[in-house]
Amino acid sequence: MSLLANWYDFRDLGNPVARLIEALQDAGLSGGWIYAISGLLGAIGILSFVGVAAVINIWIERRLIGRIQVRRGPNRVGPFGLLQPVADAIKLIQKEALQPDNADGIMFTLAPIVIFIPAILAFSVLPWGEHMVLADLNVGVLFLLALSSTTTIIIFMAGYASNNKYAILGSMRVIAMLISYELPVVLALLGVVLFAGTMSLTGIVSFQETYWSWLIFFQPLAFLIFLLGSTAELNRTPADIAEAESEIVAGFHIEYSGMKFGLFYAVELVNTVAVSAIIASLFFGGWWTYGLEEFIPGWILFIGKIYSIYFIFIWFRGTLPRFRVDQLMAFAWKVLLPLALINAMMVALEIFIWTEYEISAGIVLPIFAVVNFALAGVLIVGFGRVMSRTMERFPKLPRLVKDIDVPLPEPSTA
Amino acid sequence: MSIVLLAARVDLEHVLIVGAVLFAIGLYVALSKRNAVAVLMGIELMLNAVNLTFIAFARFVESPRPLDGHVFVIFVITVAAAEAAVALALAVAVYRHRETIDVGKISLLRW
Amino acid sequence: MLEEFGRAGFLLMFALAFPILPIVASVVFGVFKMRPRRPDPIKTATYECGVETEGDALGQFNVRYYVYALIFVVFDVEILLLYPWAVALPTAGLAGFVAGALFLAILVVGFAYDWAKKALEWV
Amino acid sequence: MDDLGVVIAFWALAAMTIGAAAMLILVRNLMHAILFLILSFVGVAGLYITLSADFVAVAQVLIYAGAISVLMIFAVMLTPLSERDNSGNFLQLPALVLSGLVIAGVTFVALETEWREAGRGSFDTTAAEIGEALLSPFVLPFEIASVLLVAAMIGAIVIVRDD
Repeated sequence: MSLLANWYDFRDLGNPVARLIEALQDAGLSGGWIYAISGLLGAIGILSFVGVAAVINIWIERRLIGRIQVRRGPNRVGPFGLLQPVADAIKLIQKEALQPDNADGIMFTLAPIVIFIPAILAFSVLPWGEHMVLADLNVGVLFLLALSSTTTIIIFMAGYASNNKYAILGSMRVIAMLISYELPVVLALLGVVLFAGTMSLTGIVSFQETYWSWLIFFQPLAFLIFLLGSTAELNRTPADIAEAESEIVAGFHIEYSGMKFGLFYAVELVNTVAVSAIIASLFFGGWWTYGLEEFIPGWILFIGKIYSIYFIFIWFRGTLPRFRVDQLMAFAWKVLLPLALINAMMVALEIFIWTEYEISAGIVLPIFAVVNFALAGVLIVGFGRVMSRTMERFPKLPRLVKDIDVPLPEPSTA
Repeated sequence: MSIVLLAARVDLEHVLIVGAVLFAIGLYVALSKRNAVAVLMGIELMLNAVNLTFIAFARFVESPRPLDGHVFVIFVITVAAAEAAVALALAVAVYRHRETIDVGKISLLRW
Repeated sequence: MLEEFGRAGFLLMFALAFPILPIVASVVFGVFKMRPRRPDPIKTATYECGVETEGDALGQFNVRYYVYALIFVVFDVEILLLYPWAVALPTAGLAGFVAGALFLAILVVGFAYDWAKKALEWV
Repeated sequence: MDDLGVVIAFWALAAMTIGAAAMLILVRNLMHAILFLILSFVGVAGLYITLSADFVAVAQVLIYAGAISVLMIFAVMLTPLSERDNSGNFLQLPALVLSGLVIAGVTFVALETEWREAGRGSFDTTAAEIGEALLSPFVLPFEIASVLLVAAMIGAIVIVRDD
């Protein structure tokens, strides 16, 4: 695909930036300044998207959850309640910011600030268009995984600094859950990296473009594992045992109020968008959509894909009840991790066959797609059967105390 | 002024000195702390300093296979992870039996 | 490669400014008395659903958390070692594939051991 | 390396790393010490990036800051509050002397040796080369690493579990 290189070609915003840089070079600006300006432009672009998304998503999420639960959602402030996020922000800013007496002051303030770093930095490697990527790292996929692994520590910081039993319990739970779900996620992405043969996100998108197919058709199992695993990593409702209002009140952010609480609320939305964007570019071709990007700018398609996946996350949140801790752990270790292991082995075998015998992609890729879909179906159904057999069942009839062989205390004669 | 000029670039010597300072801090922590977890933290710092010098040599020194230094660092990280897992498990187990993780008071094998 | 990381570094600085801005706004509101700030001992006490706090929150935790972390660290390192293999596989040939498959097999053995020894149960 | 931006980044990261590591000695609370250690790990990862080792830098963050520090946090949380101090023992002065000797010795050797500097630029990509190195000359250590990790895991589980 050759995009027009004219500056007014907004199908790829990388082109106007490149024009601007060329113009600056002609004006005789030194290389360092040009580099700084290009970096600044990219950073500002990403941050404005993140800011707008964080504000809009509050509205989208509350409205959609309302619809799912057959109510209206916020509809008083502005048309369709569109100004609700603004009202929320103003309210949060001017609320009294309490800090418990025995909290760890510096850590307590630092945690909601630092937690934004991994969330925002994840956007730096995402390709928005062919030339529209801030940092095309060769280790892009691992970079994202490394960022998500640091979130664990920051959430623990918040819980520990609050010095509250619910908070510390929530943050211990969140660490246990995040590390459990990190393994399937890392292994699922190993399958993607094996298939594409590169860790760079730009490389993975151009792999999908070269072979004219989204990676979800070759890696359905990896997609499912990544989707479910990242739902848990995001701490959202089917897996929100870290906050669990009905069990541990609000978990790690129980003591946070005012704008600091608002930051925790916002970072969840930013993280969700980041994960949706990662899924969109790894499994759904990023900006590439079977030639449609010639007519509609690729980055608009990308944003469309991001919000389609974001809708799935909202759907999960609106319909699924919260799991118990042990169920959630068992699901990660006994279902997702074995499936991810089998998937990685299978992909390695396929890639080995493909490269070793030098079969043309046109023959081998459809076969891989069929095989992987069949494997995914068989594994999911089979694992469901096996696991449901070994899972402990609840007693069918309610057991009474007299049914259990516990010696009841003798009534005292005295 | 000359010191500023000396620091205005990064050469092998500079990285080695940074690594040495990091190693010395790790050594101090590992030797002088009472808590077993703190001792382990010092050891991890020392391993990091060594890794830093590996990377520096891989970057600056002439070699037919410069990236072997990186491979070595990967192995050091692997061994460090295994070591941390076992050492912290030992600390937990020792706490269970002796009710302390002060390395000065753990004297099972003294006499 | 350094250029790419440098631009990510630009974003890092902005990412710090992003959350600090609302915090600063909140503080400024406080300075101009547009935001209440009247802490009292009841407000700033640790919140435990209305019951008075007993003991310290940061007490001892169960060992099951540690067992999970242990297995996680080992697997994380092993999977990390598989990533360079994944990138190099197309040029590695049969020997490379067998090496990686053996590595994965050893990982599976460890995993099977954990499962059989019930180290994966949340008890 | 003469690029000004890289040099500034290197020295800033070096200051951050060493400062955070030095705080490890000073802070009283063990949990704060772990957080400073994590900051130090991240700083080392940044130093790796300035030395153009991208894969190792990411591995450093993923393993040290993301995994080993979790292990340390859990190990601390498993012990009661009275055991969570970061005080020193009677070896402080000898340790200080020894550390000073290490710095002096390494600095002397680093400055006096004639290094065979290659004068090459930064590496372009490292992950694929590391993979190839792991698969041809280092294939035996690669497999042994796997066995070592599994052995460490089994041993640690046996140690840590009561039954």
